[in-house]
Amino acid sequence: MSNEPWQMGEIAGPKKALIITKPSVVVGMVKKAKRALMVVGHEISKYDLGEESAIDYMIRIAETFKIPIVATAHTVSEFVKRSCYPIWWMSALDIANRLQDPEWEGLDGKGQYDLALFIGIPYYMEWTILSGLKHSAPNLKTISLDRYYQPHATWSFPNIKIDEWFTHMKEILGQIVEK
Amino acid sequence: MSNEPWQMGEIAGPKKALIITKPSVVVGMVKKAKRALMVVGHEISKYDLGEESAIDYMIRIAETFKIPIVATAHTVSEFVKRSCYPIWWMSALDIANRLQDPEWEGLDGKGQYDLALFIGIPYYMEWTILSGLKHSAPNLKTISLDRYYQPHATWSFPNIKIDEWFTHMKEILGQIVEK
Amino acid sequence: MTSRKSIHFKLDKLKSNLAEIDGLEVSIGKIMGEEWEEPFGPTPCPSLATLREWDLKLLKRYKPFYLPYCDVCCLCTMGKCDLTAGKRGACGLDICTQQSRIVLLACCIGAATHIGHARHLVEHLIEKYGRDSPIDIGKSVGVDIQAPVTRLVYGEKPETLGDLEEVLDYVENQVTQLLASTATGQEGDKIDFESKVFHAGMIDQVGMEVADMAQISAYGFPKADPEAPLVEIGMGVIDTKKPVILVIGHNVPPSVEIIDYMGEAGLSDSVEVAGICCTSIDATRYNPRAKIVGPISWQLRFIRSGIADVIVVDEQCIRTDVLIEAKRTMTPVIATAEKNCLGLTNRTRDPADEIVADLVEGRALGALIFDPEKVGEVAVRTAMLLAPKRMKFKVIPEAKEIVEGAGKCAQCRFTPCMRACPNNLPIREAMEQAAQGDLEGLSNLYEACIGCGRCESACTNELPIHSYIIGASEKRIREERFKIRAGRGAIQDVEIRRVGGPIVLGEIPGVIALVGCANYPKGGNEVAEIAGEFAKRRYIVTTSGCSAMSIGMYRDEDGRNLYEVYPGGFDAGGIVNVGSCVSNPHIAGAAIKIASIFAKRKLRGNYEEIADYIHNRVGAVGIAWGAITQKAASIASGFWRLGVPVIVGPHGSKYRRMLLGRKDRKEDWYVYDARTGDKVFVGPCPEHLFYAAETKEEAMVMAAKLCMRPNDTPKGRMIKLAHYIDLHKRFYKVMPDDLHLLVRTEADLPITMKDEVMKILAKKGWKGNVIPDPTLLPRLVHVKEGKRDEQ
Amino acid sequence: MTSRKSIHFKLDKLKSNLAEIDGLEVSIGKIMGEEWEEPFGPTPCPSLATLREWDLKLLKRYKPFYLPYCDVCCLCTMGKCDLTAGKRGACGLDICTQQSRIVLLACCIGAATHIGHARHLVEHLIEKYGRDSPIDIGKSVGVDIQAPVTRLVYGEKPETLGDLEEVLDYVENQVTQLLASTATGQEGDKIDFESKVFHAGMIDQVGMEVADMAQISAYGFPKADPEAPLVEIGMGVIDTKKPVILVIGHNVPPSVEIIDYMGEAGLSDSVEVAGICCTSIDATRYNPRAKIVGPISWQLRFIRSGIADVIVVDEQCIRTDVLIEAKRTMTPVIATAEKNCLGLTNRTRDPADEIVADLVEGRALGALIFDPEKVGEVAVRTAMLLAPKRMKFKVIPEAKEIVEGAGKCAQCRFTPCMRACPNNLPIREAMEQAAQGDLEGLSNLYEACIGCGRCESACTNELPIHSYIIGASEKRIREERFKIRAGRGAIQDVEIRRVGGPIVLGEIPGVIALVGCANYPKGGNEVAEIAGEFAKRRYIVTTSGCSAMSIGMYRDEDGRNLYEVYPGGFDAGGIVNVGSCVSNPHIAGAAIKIASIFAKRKLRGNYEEIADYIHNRVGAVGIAWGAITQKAASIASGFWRLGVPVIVGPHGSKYRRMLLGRKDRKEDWYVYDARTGDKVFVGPCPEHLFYAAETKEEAMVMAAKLCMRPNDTPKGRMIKLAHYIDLHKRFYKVMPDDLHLLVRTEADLPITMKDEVMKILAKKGWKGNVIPDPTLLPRLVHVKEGKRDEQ
Ligand code: SF4
Ligand code: SF4
Ligand code: SF4
Ligand code: SF4
Ligand code: SF4
Ligand code: SF4
Ligand code: SF4
Ligand code: SF4
Repeated sequence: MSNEPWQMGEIAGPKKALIITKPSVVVGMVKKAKRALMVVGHEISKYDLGEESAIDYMIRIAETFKIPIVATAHTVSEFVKRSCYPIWWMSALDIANRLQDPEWEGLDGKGQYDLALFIGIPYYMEWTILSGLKHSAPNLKTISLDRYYQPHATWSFPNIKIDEWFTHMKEILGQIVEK
Repeated sequence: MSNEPWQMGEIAGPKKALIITKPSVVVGMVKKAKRALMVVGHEISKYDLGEESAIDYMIRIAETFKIPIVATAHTVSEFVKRSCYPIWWMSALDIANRLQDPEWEGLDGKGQYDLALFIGIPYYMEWTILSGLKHSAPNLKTISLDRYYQPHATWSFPNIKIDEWFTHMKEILGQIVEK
Repeated sequence: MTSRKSIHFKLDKLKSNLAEIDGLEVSIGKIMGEEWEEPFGPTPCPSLATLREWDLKLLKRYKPFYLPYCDVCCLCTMGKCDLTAGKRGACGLDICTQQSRIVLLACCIGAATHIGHARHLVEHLIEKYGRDSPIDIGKSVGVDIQAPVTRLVYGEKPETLGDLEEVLDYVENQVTQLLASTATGQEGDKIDFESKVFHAGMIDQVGMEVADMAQISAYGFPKADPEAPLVEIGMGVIDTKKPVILVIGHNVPPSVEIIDYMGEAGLSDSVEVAGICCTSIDATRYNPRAKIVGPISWQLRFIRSGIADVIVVDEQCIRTDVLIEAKRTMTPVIATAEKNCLGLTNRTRDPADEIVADLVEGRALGALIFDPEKVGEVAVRTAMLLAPKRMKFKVIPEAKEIVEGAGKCAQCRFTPCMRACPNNLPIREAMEQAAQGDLEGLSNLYEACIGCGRCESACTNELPIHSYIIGASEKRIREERFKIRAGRGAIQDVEIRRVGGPIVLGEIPGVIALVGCANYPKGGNEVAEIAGEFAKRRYIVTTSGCSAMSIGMYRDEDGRNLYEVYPGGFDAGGIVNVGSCVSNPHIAGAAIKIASIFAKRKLRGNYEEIADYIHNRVGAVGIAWGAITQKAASIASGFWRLGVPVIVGPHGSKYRRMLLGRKDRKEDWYVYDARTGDKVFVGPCPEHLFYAAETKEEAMVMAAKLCMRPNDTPKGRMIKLAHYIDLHKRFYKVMPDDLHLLVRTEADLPITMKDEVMKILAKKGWKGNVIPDPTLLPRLVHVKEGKRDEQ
Repeated sequence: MTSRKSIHFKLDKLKSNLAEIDGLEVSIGKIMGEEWEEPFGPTPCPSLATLREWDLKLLKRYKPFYLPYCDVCCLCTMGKCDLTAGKRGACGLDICTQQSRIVLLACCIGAATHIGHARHLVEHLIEKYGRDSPIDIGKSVGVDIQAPVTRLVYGEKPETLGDLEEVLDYVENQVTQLLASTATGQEGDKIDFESKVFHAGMIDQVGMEVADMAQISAYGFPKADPEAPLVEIGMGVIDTKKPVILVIGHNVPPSVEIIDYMGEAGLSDSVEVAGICCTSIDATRYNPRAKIVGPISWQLRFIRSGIADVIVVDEQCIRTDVLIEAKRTMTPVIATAEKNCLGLTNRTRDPADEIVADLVEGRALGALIFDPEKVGEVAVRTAMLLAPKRMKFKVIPEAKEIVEGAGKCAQCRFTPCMRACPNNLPIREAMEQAAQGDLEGLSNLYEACIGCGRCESACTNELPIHSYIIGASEKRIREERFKIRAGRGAIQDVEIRRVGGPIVLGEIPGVIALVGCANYPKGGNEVAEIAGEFAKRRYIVTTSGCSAMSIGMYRDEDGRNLYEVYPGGFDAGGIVNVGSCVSNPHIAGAAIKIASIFAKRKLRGNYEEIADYIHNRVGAVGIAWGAITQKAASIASGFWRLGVPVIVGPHGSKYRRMLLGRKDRKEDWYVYDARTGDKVFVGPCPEHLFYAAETKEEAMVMAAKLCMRPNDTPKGRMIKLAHYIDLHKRFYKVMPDDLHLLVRTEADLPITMKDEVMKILAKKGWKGNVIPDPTLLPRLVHVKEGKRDEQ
């Protein structure tokens, strides 16, 4: 069940996300990408484990990878509170819509992206958005950083517990720093 | 891919067949069953590997398990040619329809079955029939003996080659005899 | 183009002067029955639940067996809902109800398609011929009962094109109501959904009847003519030296205008008009010089062959990628229907010259033209000018290219090509062989290939697999030169009079209707074989649409074409092509007319009684061996409500549920004896109402069996049993196991088999049964005091 | 019950005498415009492609972004077809076209549902009140433009119930044609599908308008009354000491007859009538003593509470398992609609006594009764007799039972319960807590629980999870005692005159329409918060259906009910409940009337110009925060064709595609200046046409932005910008990043923010823009020689 879609009816196929079995996959993908970005939705705030907050992780990962963050909905407010790392904001659908336009010039005017990491959009909405990208953005790879299996991503974690998830994030950070 | 539905669009889920990784699973299931039967469709004749013919295997398996065979469509003619093992015949839909009726008295008047092994019905048709049984016959377990993954069965082989398939059948036979 | 023509018409009349208002009155008055003496039956213009009790009777005997085609429902934003095995969706729905809902949805789409088509046709023909243009589908050959379905259901008999409009108002209303029932939170019961499915089918039959009556009458198609001309069919019959216009679809006005324009311009000999799907059938009904390429599955192969210089599409069954495919051969596409605009620019108001120039110069891939006359002109002129430039540019590769291409096949382990193929064809193996220079493997795929192109989409190496198959079958395709009898339309009353008795008594063993599309599991020849088998056995074989084509595209063991061997009359041993999809009601209509003409049952608004009659007495069976569409689904359901069983091919199992009788449940097979009121066991006759057969052999054996009816006389039953036993023994190599359920008296037994069968019967403890005057309707029992079994 | 009443009626008239025929003529004549001087506009009774060019203009700017909800298509027997990323189905279809096809299918279902409902209502009301019964939805308060949508689309103004029938003929015809377009092998272009989606939405608006006009007129609902009474809503308002009849659905006649029977029998004080979904709204419009339980999601909880002694369902939005649930509390169910028969026996012709006895004695779980009057009698009498027996038998467990039950929770690793929950609610955790005696976790789920019951279906241990949530929230539920303003119906012409200018000039910052169902991501309070926020900011807030209920079922920080705080007039700061789902066209109608009354644009059959007007000038935005059904989809699409943007909640992403503008593409945001013919950049106003917001905060910020229109005066834009910036800063904690696109001149700038914003604009290199007289239609440019930009 750990690699079945998290929400029960959201069956997908024939083309389904590869499972991220170890965090190094994520690191490898980002390093391989020419231009990557990270999309963070408002449910990121559900990823809090006591003193650890996922937003901080996302900021550190983005900083280390040197990739931009797009905060969707009102999530930007959380980032504004926390950091001066430059954050873009846009609705989830707007960023997705742009990601599938081969002519989009990117947040910085330097062109389209080839990798997008998603986290924190409500499961079913992220599901439909990733589906849109799977079908309409053939040159884009997508990674779901959420702790639920997202079948329409190119790569996704399986369904995992929150502490596992934090461990993975730590490992990702460790590995970026390492390399 | 070996455990994806054989025909490309025939996605299924959330509840999918368990994969038969070793033939002993089949033997175990049949032995555990109170009343089992085997349904053989006309594509059984596609399972010929030189001198080996799948029909003979089916007859031997059924004989050894002491379970009845229901030949669908005109398949009975093939059995009639070959053996005197008593064969029932009925259309694929008729036998399936009866299998989901808790009040059906069985071929022999002794009551409903709790296990049905399927083979040789065209993939997509077997797919829909197994789906019908999955949904409407809660007390029936189904096994697809075909060499294609049938997601709506309770148990199914993955997609395998024909020689692998023959090996499996031999093993099944060997194991029944053994035990 | 607006749909308000009819309203505008009325408006003008009303505005202009009083005399014309009177005219309008009369026409309304007429259809309202002033000239029809027959009183209304109990159910004219039935609404959703009017015939529900009849449906429940059928559905109690023929229970739905659901074959869920998906485990979830995805129809509203609370979904997707997992409905697996007992789970309920967020609206409370379970999996079986969801399947029945989807069946209803499909049948609504199917019915709407025919009705929408009928409306368009009627509006167009009224505009062209006037609303008083008479309905005449064979009066001169004695077709007195025109519109049997409309009479039966709607309760009126239309006499003019204008009369048809109100009939359409009614069916549009019913389709809307039915469709509404599929909304989230509407109908909650699966059996009620099934009843609505029947209603959709019945409504659909009215819509189709309207369409075909309108076009037969206005365009002068063959009128109930058993000797409708033989016309040419097959890719090999197209004269490729001429400019070729390919018409695809179902709504014939553009094709008619093409033919007319050619005539007026003196180009009838200079341009070929060839068609795919029903539009081509109807074009040949209009003018037997038009040609038929083949059924729906011939689209890709013919377009890619480059033979067509212009493609004109109207509506239904048209490949949605026709523009993309046509572009590859530089063939412009003219779209003509609001229902299928294909993203093209609307050129309806542009001068023909400009459009022709744009198409010929390649400035536009196609044009959208809603005016059929303009389509006629533009298509013909474009074809004439373009043909010399295109030089039949094709994208079907030559043998050499195929071998080369096949060499690039990666022989993928999990064969995406084969797994994408609806018929699971062994493409990889054929490729391997082809790579070695031998195209036979590819060519062997031709017969069972439904031309869908899915293999190409799936191929890892983007090989044009379907084109390879076609290229490898070049010789065979050149030999596709066949004949088909043009659609004859209705059945004559006199034919009904002749065969009514023999059919009802069982002496003509049955009416086999081969209808529907070309999603055949193993090729179209199977349909022709079925047709030949039953015609030879002197059943009445009727056919329409793509199935009628497949019967034509075949040669029997002796190399003969079945339409040449078997006559076109509605009689034992005939093969009767009624026409296109919308001609199907002539088949149902024949059954209805048997009840009316032969048995003198009242027709008007008397659905239940007539259906009961047909179900118990008319040994008709539909076979839709390659049924594909929602239209095929609703056509089938029209038969169900009349109690006529339908067999589909194995792909038909995807229609999500079957309606299966259970011959092992004796209690299911009782009818009332109308003479006595007694309940009488009549055996499983007919055993199923809807049913997917796995093989053609199974279909034939079952069809023979499903022709039996409770009303069969001993002689009739004897004949039917003889065929059933014979086919069973031939294909199954054993005697049937259910003879004890089908034999009522010893007199039922085929003489040559008597001893053999009697032994079997004895073993089963068979005891004879009464042959009743069968009905499922207690109200039809001739009331005798203290005797009537009210239920 | 048959649908032929109207035909029968005509028939009788025609048959009986000539005078009556004349009567019929006049009524046809009238609707045909003899008494209406306004000449026809260009597009009365548009058919599928009539308004295609307008649609293409919108769709070029607001391109569909497809969110495929399934990778395959399963609609015909050639499927399933894998359509993943570029693959094509067996009919040639690609994934995007398939999504647009499903959207059209959904909108056809939605439109058919309203139209079918309208037809049923009109037939019933004609039968009861006569076809000459006048349409009057507020004449006494000066509603001169009745039926603005019908005038605009159909091109006529209905004056009597009878006039509505022809309007329905037209919309039924169009629905049929649209549905036909979804058949396999029909429309092949996704943008053409989208255009047809718009058509479906427009047709649907006509159908809804007909329905609401009919019921307002015939039943005397509040007529454009800003002071429609406040009525009671909430589970806590039901007097459980009385027998309670629960009505569920949308089609009010049975509820009306229940109320009337109670009145006649002197039982008005003895029985409670309480409803769920729109039928309850309409019941309170009929009689303000009726009560509303809550929106669609209140069904399970209320049925299980056992409070209802009889349940009467009509059509739409009814749980399909209502019989099963009602059986558990021993509550009989009366089904009343052909569209939803629930498998019950048809008792329409049985004496009321018998039916009542069967229901009271428990011999039948329910009854199917198509005659509303009989329903009224049976429901009331059954409730009276049954209430003392049932003793409000409930299946909601007490605290103790819940704790016990929760103890049986297996704390499943992959939490089937949570994974089945549409809102992903943390059920396992709540169970764990409950097992320890603390029900707070369960009670915390109440607000966001949409009452779907899927968790229960999925639970490994078959725990009645939803009932536990309800049981744990007992106190809260008892406190569900709120008010809602009864649906007022149309907007008065005088109100339009008052606000037309301020809206068009931008001084009333916008019209926010909160409509649709209750599939809220985090509960209904969000809708109320949105309503309160915008009312406070003096937008005009309009609402209907379940959203109107959610607004009522809320207390603000000060414990106040919003309907008590904000007036019901169509004016700045009003919260305007127009009524049930079919009342939605009053909202569109208000926009249309602004164009007509304020701007004097011609209405009759002049769709394109009016839509262009609304799109460029009327700052209206729809928010369907919990949109569920196909009806909600078609309601949204009716707004799209008028150029009015619609925001849905996150679950709305399952509607398969969005229509998104791209503010980064400058070229997309030009309009014609009607004064000069110049093309003028006007910025992304409005930025999107259809769009799912992730959170209510996002929705509010976006709604404020989407209210901007090219026509805004500087003062108007200033006000709108001020709200946008304020909300943006409040929720996002930063300034918007697109002010340079929204500010045309310095005069647009809110004074208090001027410096701050000017700095931002300077950084972006902002240069001012002209404020045009905006239109997308070149033909509306005032022609000046050599100046007009023809395109
Ligand atoms: S219609 Fe019912 S079963 Fe289907 S998705 Fe909606 S809630 Fe689920
Ligand atoms: S085109 Fe023919 S071979 Fe290819 S997938 Fe379709 S049926 Fe199979
Ligand atoms: S998918 Fe293409 S490359 Fe692979 S085996 Fe099939 S034909 Fe060959
Ligand atoms: S019903 Fe069809 S479209 Fe919906 S999820 Fe299932 S396969 Fe996909
Ligand atoms: S409609 Fe087209 S895409 Fe859908 S199943 Fe049929 S062939 Fe495939
Ligand atoms: S009933 Fe409530 S808790 Fe249960 S699945 Fe539905 S929304 Fe979730
Ligand atoms: S599925 Fe049922 S048993 Fe399992 S965790 Fe959820 S509530 Fe507990
Ligand atoms: S708002 Fe939606 S859920 Fe509520 S009654 Fe209307 S359609 Fe049904």
